[in-house]
Amino acid sequence: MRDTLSRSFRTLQIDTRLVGMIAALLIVWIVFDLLTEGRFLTPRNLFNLSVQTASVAVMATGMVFIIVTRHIDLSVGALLGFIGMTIGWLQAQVLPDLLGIGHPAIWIITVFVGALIGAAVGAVQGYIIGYLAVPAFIVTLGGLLVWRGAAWWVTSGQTVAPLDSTFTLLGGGAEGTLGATWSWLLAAVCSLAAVVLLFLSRKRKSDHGFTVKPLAADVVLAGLFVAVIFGFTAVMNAYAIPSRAAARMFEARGETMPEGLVLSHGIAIPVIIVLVVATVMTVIAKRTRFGRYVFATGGNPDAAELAGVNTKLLTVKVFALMGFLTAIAAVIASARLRSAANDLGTLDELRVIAAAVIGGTALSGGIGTIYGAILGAVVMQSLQSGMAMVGVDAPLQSIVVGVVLVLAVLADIVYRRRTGD
Amino acid sequence: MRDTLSRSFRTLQIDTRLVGMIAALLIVWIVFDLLTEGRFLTPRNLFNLSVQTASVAVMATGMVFIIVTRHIDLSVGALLGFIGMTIGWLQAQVLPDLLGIGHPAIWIITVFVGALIGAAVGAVQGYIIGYLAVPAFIVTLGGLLVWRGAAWWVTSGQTVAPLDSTFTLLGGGAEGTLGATWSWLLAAVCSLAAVVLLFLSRKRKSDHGFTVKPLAADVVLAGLFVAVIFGFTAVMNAYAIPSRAAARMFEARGETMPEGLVLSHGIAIPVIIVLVVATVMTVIAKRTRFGRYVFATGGNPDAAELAGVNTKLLTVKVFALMGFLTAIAAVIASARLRSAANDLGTLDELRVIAAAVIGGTALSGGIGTIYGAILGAVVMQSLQSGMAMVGVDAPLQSIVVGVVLVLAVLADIVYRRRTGD
Amino acid sequence: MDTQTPLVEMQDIHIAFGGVKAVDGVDVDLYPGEVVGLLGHNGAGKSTLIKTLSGAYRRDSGSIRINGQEVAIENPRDARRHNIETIYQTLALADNLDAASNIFLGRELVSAGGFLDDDRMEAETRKIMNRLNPNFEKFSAPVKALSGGQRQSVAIARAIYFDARVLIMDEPTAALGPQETAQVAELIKQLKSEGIGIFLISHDIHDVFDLADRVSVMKNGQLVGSARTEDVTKDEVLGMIILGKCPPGATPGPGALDGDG
Amino acid sequence: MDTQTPLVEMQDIHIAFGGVKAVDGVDVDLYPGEVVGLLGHNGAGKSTLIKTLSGAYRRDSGSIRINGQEVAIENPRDARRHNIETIYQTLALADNLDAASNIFLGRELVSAGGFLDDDRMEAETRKIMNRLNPNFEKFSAPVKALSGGQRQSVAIARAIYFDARVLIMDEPTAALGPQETAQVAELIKQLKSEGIGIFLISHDIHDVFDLADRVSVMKNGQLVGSARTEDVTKDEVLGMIILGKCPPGATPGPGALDGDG
Amino acid sequence: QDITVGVSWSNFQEERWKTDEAAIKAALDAAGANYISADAQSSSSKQLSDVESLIARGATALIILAQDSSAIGPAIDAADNEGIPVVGYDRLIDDARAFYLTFDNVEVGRMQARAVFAAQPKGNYVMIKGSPTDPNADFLRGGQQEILQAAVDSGDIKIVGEAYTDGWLPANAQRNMEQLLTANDNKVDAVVASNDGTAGGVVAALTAQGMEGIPVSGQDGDHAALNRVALGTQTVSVWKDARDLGRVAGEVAVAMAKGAKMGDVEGSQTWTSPGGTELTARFLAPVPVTRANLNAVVDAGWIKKDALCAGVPKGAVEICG
Ligand SMILES: Nc1ncnc2c1ncn2[C@@H]1O[C@H](COP(=O)(O)OP(=O)(O)OP(=O)(O)O)[C@@H](O)[C@H]1O
Ligand SMILES: Nc1ncnc2c1ncn2[C@@H]1O[C@H](COP(=O)(O)OP(=O)(O)OP(=O)(O)O)[C@@H](O)[C@H]1O
Ligand SMILES: O[C@@H]1[C@@H](O)[C@H](O)OC[C@H]1O
Ligand SMILES: [Mg+2]
Ligand SMILES: [Mg+2]
Repeated sequence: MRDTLSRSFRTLQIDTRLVGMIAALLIVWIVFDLLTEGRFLTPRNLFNLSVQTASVAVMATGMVFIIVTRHIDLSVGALLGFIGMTIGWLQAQVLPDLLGIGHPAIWIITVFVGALIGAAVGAVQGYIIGYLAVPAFIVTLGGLLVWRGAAWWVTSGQTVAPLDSTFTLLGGGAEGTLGATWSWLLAAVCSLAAVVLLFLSRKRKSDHGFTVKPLAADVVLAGLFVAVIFGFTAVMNAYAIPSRAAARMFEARGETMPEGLVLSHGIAIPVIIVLVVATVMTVIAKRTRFGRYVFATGGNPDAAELAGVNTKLLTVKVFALMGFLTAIAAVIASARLRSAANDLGTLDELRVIAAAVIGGTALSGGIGTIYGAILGAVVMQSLQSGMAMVGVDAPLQSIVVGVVLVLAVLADIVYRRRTGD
Repeated sequence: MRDTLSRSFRTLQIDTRLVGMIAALLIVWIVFDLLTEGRFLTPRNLFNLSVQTASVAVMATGMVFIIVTRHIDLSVGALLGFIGMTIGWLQAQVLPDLLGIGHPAIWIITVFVGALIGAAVGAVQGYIIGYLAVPAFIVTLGGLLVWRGAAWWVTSGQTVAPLDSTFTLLGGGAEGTLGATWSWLLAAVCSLAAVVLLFLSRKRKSDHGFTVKPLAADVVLAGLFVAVIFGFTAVMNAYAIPSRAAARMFEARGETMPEGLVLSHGIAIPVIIVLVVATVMTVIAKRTRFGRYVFATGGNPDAAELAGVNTKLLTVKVFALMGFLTAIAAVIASARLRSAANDLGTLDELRVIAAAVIGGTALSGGIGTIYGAILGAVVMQSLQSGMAMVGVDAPLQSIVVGVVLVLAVLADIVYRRRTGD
Repeated sequence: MDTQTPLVEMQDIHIAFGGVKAVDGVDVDLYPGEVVGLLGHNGAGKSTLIKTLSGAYRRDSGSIRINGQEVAIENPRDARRHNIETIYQTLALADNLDAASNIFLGRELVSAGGFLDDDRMEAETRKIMNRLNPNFEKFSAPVKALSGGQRQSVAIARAIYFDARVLIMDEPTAALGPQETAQVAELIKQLKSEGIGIFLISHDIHDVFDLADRVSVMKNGQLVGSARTEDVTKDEVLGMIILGKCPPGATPGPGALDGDG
Repeated sequence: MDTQTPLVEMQDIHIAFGGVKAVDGVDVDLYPGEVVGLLGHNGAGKSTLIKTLSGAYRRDSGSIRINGQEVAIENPRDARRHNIETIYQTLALADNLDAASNIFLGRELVSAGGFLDDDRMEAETRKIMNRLNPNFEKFSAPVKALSGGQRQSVAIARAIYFDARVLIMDEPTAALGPQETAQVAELIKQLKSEGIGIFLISHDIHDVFDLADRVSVMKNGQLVGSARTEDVTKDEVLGMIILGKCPPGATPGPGALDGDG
Repeated sequence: QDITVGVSWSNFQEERWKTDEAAIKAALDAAGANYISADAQSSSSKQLSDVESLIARGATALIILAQDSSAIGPAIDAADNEGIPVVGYDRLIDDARAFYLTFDNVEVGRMQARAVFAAQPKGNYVMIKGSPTDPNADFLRGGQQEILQAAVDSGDIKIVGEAYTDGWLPANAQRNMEQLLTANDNKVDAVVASNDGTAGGVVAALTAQGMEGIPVSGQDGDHAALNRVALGTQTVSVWKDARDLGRVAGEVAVAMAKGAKMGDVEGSQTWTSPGGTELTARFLAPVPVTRANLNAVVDAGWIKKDALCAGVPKGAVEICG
């Protein structure tokens, strides 16, 4: 049985580690579903979960690069707080005075400024790490202290609310989703792209005369992709917008809701952001020079330098990218809360690192995947949401999360040892 | 001028790095003294500083070993909280029922149990790191979550107070000091020991026929040691116990204080604990196999293992030692506050790591000194206390500490590059 | 010599790394006062084989006998307990420690109180390095500041200082200059005369013929064959290494090309 | 040949590590199609000298000319820009990447869209490795799973794949078996014939005499002397290495033993 | 139909909330309603997730202890979408859709200052504030200032030092106090500390200087603090009897779940928040506990007599004998 399974995985050339992680996630889900009498695996809760995960997931993709290059970033939570405060203040207290409340450019300017700050702060930290050779642990520990303090200063500790109403769509919620039609459309486009890419790569390999896996394998794989994409979309579309919220949406447009209409949430905007980030980051990791250099530097920094990689500049870029992604996460987090508080993102650094590491990124550098980090973020969030749902006391929750973190990494290590990776 | 200086340092074979750190500390002190119109460099404030530093300093010595072996311990703050709560509960709610309030064995049992828990927890974490090969970052991050949660469980979040009155002496304060006479005696003993050791080592070297430094150099060095020891004692003795506190001490003994008597604080008990810990840890580091293996493992773990060092067991020992020292720190911290709250030690892990790193311990492993870590703790505490005295707001304080942390390490790196270390 | 009990007998040693059979059923033995050369192409499995003897790797199966007694070698400490000393291809020094600390690592000299006696260790180090590499002067520098060859001298010093009965040398002279290489050759001869058994891995077939009593040749993790150096020519041994062809003067192993293949 | 502009002229190169003068005023040059052997005892400064040319170290003072033009070599990228390729003594491979990624590191092949073309890189790698080490098969394994010699083959492949004008080889065959060593010697001859200049560092004086047109010998960071291999004997060169004595056939440098000393 | 009341706590780490929870549970039990809860661990983002999950678990009414009153909006929306009534518990939720049930924090600040001012109407004051990241810290400080302002203006009182306490940590309060004492050569006559934890740190610092006994304020009725009040080292702990608050919250939630209008709730009033929102609110009176009325906490069963009186000399306080 086990043999047949592992043989068929090998034929399909599927990453057994990925399969293991997904299996672990499914087990967590099923256990919580049993404990909550079927409330965990409802479209509604899965929708919530997808939105709750978004901010950490975005940062976790950047943390993969950081950890792969043998660094660490302890400052992301504090930086998220600082950027959140700054863009909150900007859109609530500065831009309305300049442009008028509700001006459509507000959210764009805000996001742009946030991204700029994030990238700049990241670049500065990266410069100190790369060019001045101060260990990342220290620089970003300093950053943690500095940006958390700075977050307070933006408004002397005052929480900023409400935020611009277009901006808050980026945080999900009833209005911040695609709705049924667009969700199906997106699913179709993604499926098509996945299938085309799969077969293009197959063709390229066979053109070079390498042995390719059996056609059937690729067909099964393509089928799997499509099924997952459409399955996810179906679940998100199955979650109806509560009638009162729907009515409010019609009101806002000055219409009245037709009697008996049921609107679907569909895929939430933060989830789309995660998908875009994940895709782009995966392409960067696998198909660009920059990504190759990130992994080479992680494997052997001296060798990469001698091979002509400008590892110092690379460090600046990796941290700037992390800062940029932190800004995106700050946008999602503050938009979701529709307010910015200076404690936003507290302890997120630990969540983000945990997500990356649970997702198989090795702290010793050189190894890590984007999809792993996102799965890691989903696992962490599932645990937290699930325990909150079951009503586990918070101190016990933190104990459980701590234990699971260690067990997850231990499982990964045992797995690698078995397969000789 | 600079040349003459560095030449005379070389003759004395004094560690210029140490001199640099002391110089930096003195600068910090002088700046604060100017900003507080001479209140910073008073016996009173220096006494406060010495007590405030104690708990972090004790842990920092253990963190040196952890970092030298290329690990990290993020759990010390949470573990301090857990041990603090446990020993608080034990002495306030368990032992008095068994032995009667104020029983003289209470503090001994309490400290012993605390030390046992600390060492055991450390050993378990060390086992997972050493034998199961899970990275220390992950294990102790898990530990942070677990022990902070556990600290809450001990009393369901209730703060425990008051603590046993003998126990609280271990935290310093007016009663928890040596007083003038004993302080002078201690100074004399320490001076004698330092001088004897210095000349014994000189003799041993010359017996082996190695070239030794000029006799004059050793004499100057010995003079320096004695001056520092007596200077420190004189400062501590110059700080008089406030008359009301002194009167209370006489009252407690059923006497009345003679009119016009001025009692000295002298050296505080927590400071003595730090001195003992520092001495023992230095001997371990420099003069025992265990210490040698710690550094060898830090330099090249594979090489140490191949040379017959049981690096796995070593990891267990190093973490158990860290846990033990965390327990000592928990005793000092809770005795000083005269109460135990479940948030005791929050963020101490960062302070402790920062102290070790500012003190020259390299995160890449293999390099670090005990005296450096203690100096690092004093620098950190001086900054915090100085800013509190000047009235800098907490958010700005955190910014300053963050910046100084990075600058300190940067200075160290530049220094090492200069000297080619 | 053959009637004696061998110092070391390794039988049917297997070790694989996640599927790759690095060593696949190899037998070798070693007698006191004998030098056995281990030869083979790159990746043949030489380093892996001897690492199972030195305790760096744990073998998957097979047995090791020391003086006819089956022993369990699970880690480097076990090997040292049987007086097996190793000079690794990758040297294995703690870069941040000085030469003396490296040489005595794991076997420090201590004073009466149980504390390290660094002075005596340095004194001993001076003596031994003087014999091995008279140019050597950097006694108090960490070994990371030494050149490749200087480091190799330290690694050699460490292996020979303690009374080894079995010495494993994995390309000990690869990084050494001609003078130092000559000195190591001298040393090997002397140790041999003291009754120590030596496994010598080297790519320099001239060296091996100069020093070894027997050679064992590996290919793709298997033994091609073993021979006394006096019974075979260098060209025949080259044939064993490159083609896996076992000449008449050698005892063939499972890895030998059989028949006309 | 001497009337040509030299491909490389290094003049009065100095470099010190926190007080230790590792290279102390050395002059060497190299002409197109020439192999210059760099010799010297362990710690003489050979690796350090050529690292200033390859950009791994920054020299403290001295000048480097390529084709008569003074150039600034501050980092490995500068050296590559002048088509200087290096095989380091420590190999310098990214352990977690496969052979193809290592060979093309820093000079990846990209497709039209600017994305990596891994398939083409693997195809090229198969070609070149076939020529260098026909036994090599581990194309998709990370190089950490390769043996010492297999790794060395990858390092060599990387240096010769791109059209080098100057090739620096720091003990390229130290870890190689006899067959592979022979192949590298073949390769050197071929590259030489293509007009490439080669600095060859090796402890094997036979190899050097087989391959080098000239030798330069260093001792304690200084040049003992340089000579055409046809003008000196192996023993004379050994004397230069060990004693620092410059024979009549050689041009003495500042490190030569002067007078009767 | 079944009533399930979901309670979203901002942070369970602090001592007092366990008592609030017991009171809410008791009230719900009495009404035959179910209790479900979640702890946001001081994170406003987690609190939003918590509320979503409480709704998913079938809550028919919510009690929310807001981590951040300005950040709780989306959670109120989520409840409103499903037609679930919300009780804003202890901390302000600036939204007319939520019923506001609290002890007023500004009032707490006033009470702290009032008690200290009564004991020490002249002299040098030190203000030990709460965490810089907790908006309550500034509410409290505002209330304190209201009371002291006149005396400050007249010069009777001089505020010689003021510090935030990072994370409300007693150890940080102790260090800040030590430094402020040193900076003022011990010329400090009273300390307004914003809660009982920080008061504990302040008293430890004062004790080292033999200055224990000068007026010190606090809040929460922590057992250790009440013991200090009995000992005379702390002047006041403003006691927000969590059991009343919890009981009323449970009752209101059940009533609203059954369809009662906010205005129908017993004792409710209309109140305009500082942000200008018209809220339906009910205020409970905090009780400043001093040495004079310590029997209140014992009578109420809040603390056992031997815990309150540990170490108190005979005859010092009436209730301890
Ligand atoms: N740690 C490892 N993980 C996976 N494979 C390994 C490991 N070490 C060695 N191998 C593989 O085992 C085989 C034998 O390697 P080994 O190092 O023993 O060869 P060798 O004979 O010493 O070669 P060389 O002469 O190049 O040093 C090689 O194919 C190598 O790829
Ligand atoms: N990074 C470094 N830091 C300090 N000293 C160094 C460093 N690298 C080399 N040295 C010193 O510089 C000198 C020259 O070393 P180098 O490696 O160039 O010698 P080499 O001629 O290549 O020797 P080998 O034949 O052993 O490889 C040696 O004395 C060495 O100790
Ligand atoms: O009761 C206090 C609460 O109001 C504040 O927000 O946090 C600290 C507590 O002591
Ligand atoms: Mg080998
Ligand atoms: Mg070299």
